[in-house]
Amino acid sequence: MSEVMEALRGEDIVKRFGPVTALDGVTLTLRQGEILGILGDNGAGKSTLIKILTGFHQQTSGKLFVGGEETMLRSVDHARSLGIECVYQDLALANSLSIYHNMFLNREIIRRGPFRLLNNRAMRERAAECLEEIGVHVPSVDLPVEQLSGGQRQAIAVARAVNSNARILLLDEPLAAMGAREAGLIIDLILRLKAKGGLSIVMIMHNYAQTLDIADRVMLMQRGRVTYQREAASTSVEELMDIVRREYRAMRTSAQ
Amino acid sequence: MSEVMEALRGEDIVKRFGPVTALDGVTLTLRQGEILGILGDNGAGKSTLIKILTGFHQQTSGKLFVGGEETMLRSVDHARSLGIECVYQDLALANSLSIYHNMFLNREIIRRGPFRLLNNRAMRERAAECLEEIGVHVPSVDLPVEQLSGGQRQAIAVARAVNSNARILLLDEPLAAMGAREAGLIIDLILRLKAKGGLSIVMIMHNYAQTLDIADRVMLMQRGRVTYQREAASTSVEELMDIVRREYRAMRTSAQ
Amino acid sequence: MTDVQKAGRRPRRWSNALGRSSEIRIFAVALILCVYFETVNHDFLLTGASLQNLSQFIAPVAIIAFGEIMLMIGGEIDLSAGMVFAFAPFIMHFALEAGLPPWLAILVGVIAAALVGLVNGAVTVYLRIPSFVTTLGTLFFVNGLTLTISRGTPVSPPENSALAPFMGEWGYSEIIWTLAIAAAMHVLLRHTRWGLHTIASGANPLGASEAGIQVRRLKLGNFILAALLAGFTGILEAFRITSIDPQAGGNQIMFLAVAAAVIGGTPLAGGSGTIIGGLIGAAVLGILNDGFTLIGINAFTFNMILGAAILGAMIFNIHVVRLARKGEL
Amino acid sequence: MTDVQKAGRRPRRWSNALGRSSEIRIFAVALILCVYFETVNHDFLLTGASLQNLSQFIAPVAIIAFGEIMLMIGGEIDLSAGMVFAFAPFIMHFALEAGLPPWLAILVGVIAAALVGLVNGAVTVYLRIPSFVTTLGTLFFVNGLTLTISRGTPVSPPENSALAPFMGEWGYSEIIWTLAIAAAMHVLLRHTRWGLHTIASGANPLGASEAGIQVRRLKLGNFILAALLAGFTGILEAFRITSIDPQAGGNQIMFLAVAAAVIGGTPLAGGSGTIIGGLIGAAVLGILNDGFTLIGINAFTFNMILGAAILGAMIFNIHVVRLARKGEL
Amino acid sequence: AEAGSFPAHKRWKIVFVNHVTTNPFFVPTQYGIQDATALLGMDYQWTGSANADIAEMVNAVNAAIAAKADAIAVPIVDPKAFDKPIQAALDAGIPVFAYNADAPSGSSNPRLAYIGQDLYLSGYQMGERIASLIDSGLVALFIATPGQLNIQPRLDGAVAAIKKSGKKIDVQTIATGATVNEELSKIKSFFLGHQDLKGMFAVDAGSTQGVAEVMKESNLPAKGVHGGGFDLLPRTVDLIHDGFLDFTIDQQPYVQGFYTVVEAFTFLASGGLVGPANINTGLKFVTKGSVDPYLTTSTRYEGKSTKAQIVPRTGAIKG
Ligand SMILES: Nc1ncnc2c1ncn2[C@@H]1O[C@H](COP(=O)(O)OP(=O)(O)OP(=O)(O)O)[C@@H](O)[C@H]1O
Ligand SMILES: Nc1ncnc2c1ncn2[C@@H]1O[C@H](COP(=O)(O)OP(=O)(O)OP(=O)(O)O)[C@@H](O)[C@H]1O
Ligand SMILES: O[C@@H]1[C@H](O)[C@H](O)CO[C@H]1O
Ligand SMILES: [Mg+2]
Ligand SMILES: [Mg+2]
Repeated sequence: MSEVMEALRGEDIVKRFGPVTALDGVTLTLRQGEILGILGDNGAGKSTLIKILTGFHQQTSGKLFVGGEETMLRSVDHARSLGIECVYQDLALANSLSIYHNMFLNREIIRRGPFRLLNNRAMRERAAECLEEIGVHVPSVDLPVEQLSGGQRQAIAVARAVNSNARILLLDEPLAAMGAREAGLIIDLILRLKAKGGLSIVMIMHNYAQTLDIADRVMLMQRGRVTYQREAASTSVEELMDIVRREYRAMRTSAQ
Repeated sequence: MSEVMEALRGEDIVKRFGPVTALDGVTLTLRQGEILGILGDNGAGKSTLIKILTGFHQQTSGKLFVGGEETMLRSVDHARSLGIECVYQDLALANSLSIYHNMFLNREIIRRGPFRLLNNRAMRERAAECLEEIGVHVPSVDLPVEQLSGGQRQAIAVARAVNSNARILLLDEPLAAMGAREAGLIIDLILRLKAKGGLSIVMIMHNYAQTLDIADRVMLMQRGRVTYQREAASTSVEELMDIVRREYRAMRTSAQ
Repeated sequence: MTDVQKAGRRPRRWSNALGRSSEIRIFAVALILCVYFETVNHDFLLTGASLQNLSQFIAPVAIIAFGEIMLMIGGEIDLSAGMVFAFAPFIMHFALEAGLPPWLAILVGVIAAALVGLVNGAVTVYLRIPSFVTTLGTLFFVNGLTLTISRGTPVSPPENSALAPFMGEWGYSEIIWTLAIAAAMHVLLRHTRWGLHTIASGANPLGASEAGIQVRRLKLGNFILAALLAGFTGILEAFRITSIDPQAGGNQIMFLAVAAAVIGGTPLAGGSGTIIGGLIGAAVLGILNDGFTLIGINAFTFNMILGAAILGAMIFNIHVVRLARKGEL
Repeated sequence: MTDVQKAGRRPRRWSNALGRSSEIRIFAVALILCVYFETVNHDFLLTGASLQNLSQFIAPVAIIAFGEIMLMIGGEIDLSAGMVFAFAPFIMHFALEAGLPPWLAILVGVIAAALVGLVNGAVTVYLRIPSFVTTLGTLFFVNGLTLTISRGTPVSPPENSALAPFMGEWGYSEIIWTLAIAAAMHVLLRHTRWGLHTIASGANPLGASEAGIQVRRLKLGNFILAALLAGFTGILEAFRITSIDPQAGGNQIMFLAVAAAVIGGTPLAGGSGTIIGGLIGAAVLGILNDGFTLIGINAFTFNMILGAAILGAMIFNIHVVRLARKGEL
Repeated sequence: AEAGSFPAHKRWKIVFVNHVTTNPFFVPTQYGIQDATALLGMDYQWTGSANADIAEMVNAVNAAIAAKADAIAVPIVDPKAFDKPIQAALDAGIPVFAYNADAPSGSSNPRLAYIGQDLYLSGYQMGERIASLIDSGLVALFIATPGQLNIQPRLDGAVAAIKKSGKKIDVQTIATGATVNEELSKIKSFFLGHQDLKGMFAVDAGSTQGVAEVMKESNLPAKGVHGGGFDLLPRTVDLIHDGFLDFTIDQQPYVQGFYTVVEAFTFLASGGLVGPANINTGLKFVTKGSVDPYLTTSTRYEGKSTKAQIVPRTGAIKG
């Protein structure tokens, strides 16, 4: 066993949707206990990558390793059984259900007894606490999520994942719709969770400065490929911006 | 006529959804030719305010003035006839329709002739040009928007509004899902449009630094009220952050 | 009280009432209809025989509606329910003829129905045929099968069986079954993971599967449940009318069941639904049908009046009752 | 070539083919069915009488399907179509009796149908009753109205009218109407703002109204269109079978029309749809019905075989044809 | 027909188009067709509409013409709609017979012959019977689906006869629905709302069974209420035997099939010289007195058994 164990590794992952190649050979490693920030252009394949790591999509080719073992993630349930949780960019909320039901979706609290009935009271209370912790105010946790604002909805999705005891957390633009104050509170929460140990995190972000603050390592994706990887400490917003522009110009000229 | 004309003004606007008070007396002015940045907590009522200004919701009470005249905005069409265009936070895209049809939704290009048939070719070409301008790459403008990434979708919605010859542009978190490079290009585009004159813009944003860069004036909303307004030049990210935290603490203590 | 506790508890009651409001509204409509018919004809409710007969209008439609509701929440539908309704009692009949004891024969009939549901579900879910088409296919298939095995002729259910009174022969047995099944299904829908996940996968199929919910397994189960309930209803009705008829049920009853579900507040498009609403929806249809027949509306004008009453009741439901409630607040 | 031009033009062809692929697939199914029936019975296609008869199986279902498709795209449905089908020719009949010339009487019949559509639309859209319930109400109402005004007895359409051959009496006139209406509706759906906005409001009703599309006006229009087409079909069929029957059409034809739409690729849930697909869907149902009748299947087993064939054809449609196409690529 | 003295001939195919293909009433008709075609070396097809949809029936006739059937039989349940397709069949050299329902008298319908009972007349006779049983008061006439052409004429006939009788009978017509379950409940509803009624009669099989069932449940014969209807569903026959229903009308569905095949055969065998002759298949009022044979036997001739059989009979033959 090497000193720094790997939580997740992908080798040369390709994903095609019909004629569209979303991932064109991506190799990445998520080390045990680190926060890996993924940055990149729109449509670069970041969400597609995350959906493969969480078992929602299956790669067209390439290998996946979870905790060092080669694994074919068959389904979201399968990935979850291996301790992988995800916040999807589209949030995966059921509009007509209440906030607290959404927060515990597919991880409901069950009452004792033979009928395995839902413990709505417990879920309701835990949901309220949890939103309090990340500083998001909602009129009532009984409201259907369709009545919430964009940021409130995102908070529900993030709270769901963050409270799941996962060992690997995949967050796809978790702060995109968050107010500055709420984003700060969530970042604090994530850092606290990380500090407890045992948790490895992939975060897709668009805010370079925020990413460099929170991530241990950053990775840049463009057009289905990883174009840059570096320890967060040894790079800067300017350097990242430069690379993006350079790569983009290179692509454009080669295409013409 | 005063020297700086007002494009839009709201006086003491209240909006209730059943028992929820989303806007609790908001007064604001958008001056002719300026960019007004709105910042604030999640659930503060920013999107609700925008939806009232664009005629989608009607205020429970309060007055609206467009170009100085008191107006009750009856519908989105009504507002649009007064030159008001909007990018909604939920983007308002029709998933099964192609990119180019979405980009021209309800503002389609029509062929000459008695049957008023759609000019798909023209829309296709203009759509491709337009996405090129904001540096967003899509495999084909014929793709249904459901196959797009989050940022690509947002680009479609923004491109739609920006190309509409509106006199008043309302943008609800237009950059939330945008990559850093694409966000930069869109900001450039908006500044170019503004420079041409005649355009007034409201932008809801969560990124304080970005907002102070682009906006002429900023406004802070919390719990359905405007808690702060200032010229962008005379405030700073730190000051804004301070106010948010202070107001929030005040609210919390008074609630207990 | 802190903010947390407030969000966690305070609005619980009104919010629940709001969630249930569609059921309350349609219940008010049912009540008003009862009052109307009782005024016009005093035999409508207050004699045992009338009440019993009314209950028999409601029961079969309601039970089938419960199954359809579970499917409709997920955006699916079972068009074959009416044919399965006719099919199951024949299977029971043949099981009896083969010498099985009545209780086992009933079970065999219900299982046969469930098998149709399994086919509906498997074809829809695994072969990705829209359920409207799948169950249109099984609708025709099961209808043909029933006609073929019955040779088109009705037969009698077991007579003098000790089970018969429980199974529909006794006037109130069917409505008791209906209420019991309604209670069980309500709990299933509102208080178990199965129900919650059914709603979630109807509201956002992609999101539900992103959350790891096994949407396909749920749907399969709900198809089986719907067919099973339809078959069971067919058996109950066979005992009640003391005849097993190859023409029983049919598209008519399926149609009424779906209508009861929609009237009760379950949208065809899925994403939400209510069992209690479906029960009351079936009651509204039953009251209208029974009531107008009881007061003796002529054959030709009957449907005209029924149609107008359905429209009127629903407009009342959505507008007048809501306005009245607003005034109360 | 620059990137812009590429995105703007290059993938146009394959992407269109992909968009149309559901139509192409179901067309392949229709072709294969034709080949099968032609092999089993050489009279299936290649005699004039057969072709004419087949066309008459297809035409009425198809025309009604076109209207339902427009509604279904927006997540609505018109259950009353089959009753309007029976209603319109009676109004035409009474208009004739009142002394109007045939062409005007036909117009009056179609307008009466459109009025039912107006009611369907207005109640659904402005009173916010689910269309399933609204049109269930008008279904019963119009049925009762037809029975009442007709006294339950069939009457004859105008005989020896110069218009009759154009209006269904001549064997191919109905299918020619069908093709003409299909073409017009296809253009309406795919090449006008009306069609585009109908799709947009089905795919995302909230988004469409945020974009300023007048969702309610569109729906109202589509309800009128659907009823108008149903009434017109009823008139065509009355001329064809030279009888105006109060029980004509009914739920059966509405059901088949919706099925044709779904088989052709328009989901019940809305958001997308295709007129050409609906036409081919009606053709598949017509071919199966006509073909099995022609090769002499008896009524009892007919439905069994029809049901199995529907399932088989759709599974073939979705899986085999797709796999074959993949192989080609 | 090998057994007879006919030279070898083609296995002629006769297509029976029907208006209610799956109705139990026509099960014995199909047995009659089976037996006759087997006897005569022919084939048959049973097709049409399940719910009296005229367009569907016309399509089925046209399909039979296209498939080059040798003979066609169709109940003419619509006064005009079958004129053209039948003419087309005749033009194509295919003989067409009407069975079970015929074109109205004076019609120009070119069918060769009719085998069956006049629907309007059968209703009329029921009406006369009702007028003979009841002097005044409320009489309910139940119909499954008003306007449906195989039953509506009966209702019209019954109403006409009752009116003609001049008695002070108040007739109400009630729709009961397409399935037996519904029919029973609806009849019960009407009765519960009108417990002073004097008679309940039905013009279709399912409603007749429903009437019998309600008569039994509330023991109405004891209160002087009369009931009756059409057809011989097993439950109907049972309850006539138990005295709860005054009568039901038997139209002999078996022979409606059998004779039609025979007429087609003789027509085809004789090159069109022999055959077309109207056959009145009769109208038998089955009452408590005459119901026994229906009960004690379970035969193919009444559709209750598939077994081929010869039913022995004894004693004098009564009307
Ligand atoms: N249609 C509605 N029905 C009920 N409540 C609503 C509705 N729309 C908004 N609200 C409530 O109004 C409040 C304000 O919502 P709004 O969407 O305006 O917030 P916002 O400032 O845009 O927040 P965010 O930054 O998260 O987008 C929220 O508490 C929300 O729950
Ligand atoms: N289901 C799908 N079918 C077809 N194409 C798809 C599908 N999902 C993604 N794509 C395509 O794959 C590419 C990558 O999409 P993805 O969502 O992974 O991008 P992303 O990097 O997450 O972008 P963003 O920052 O905008 O969220 C895009 O061009 C998109 O159009
Ligand atoms: O004569 C028959 C029967 O009596 C039965 O009710 C069905 O169809 C009719 O035509
Ligand atoms: Mg993404
Ligand atoms: Mg917002």
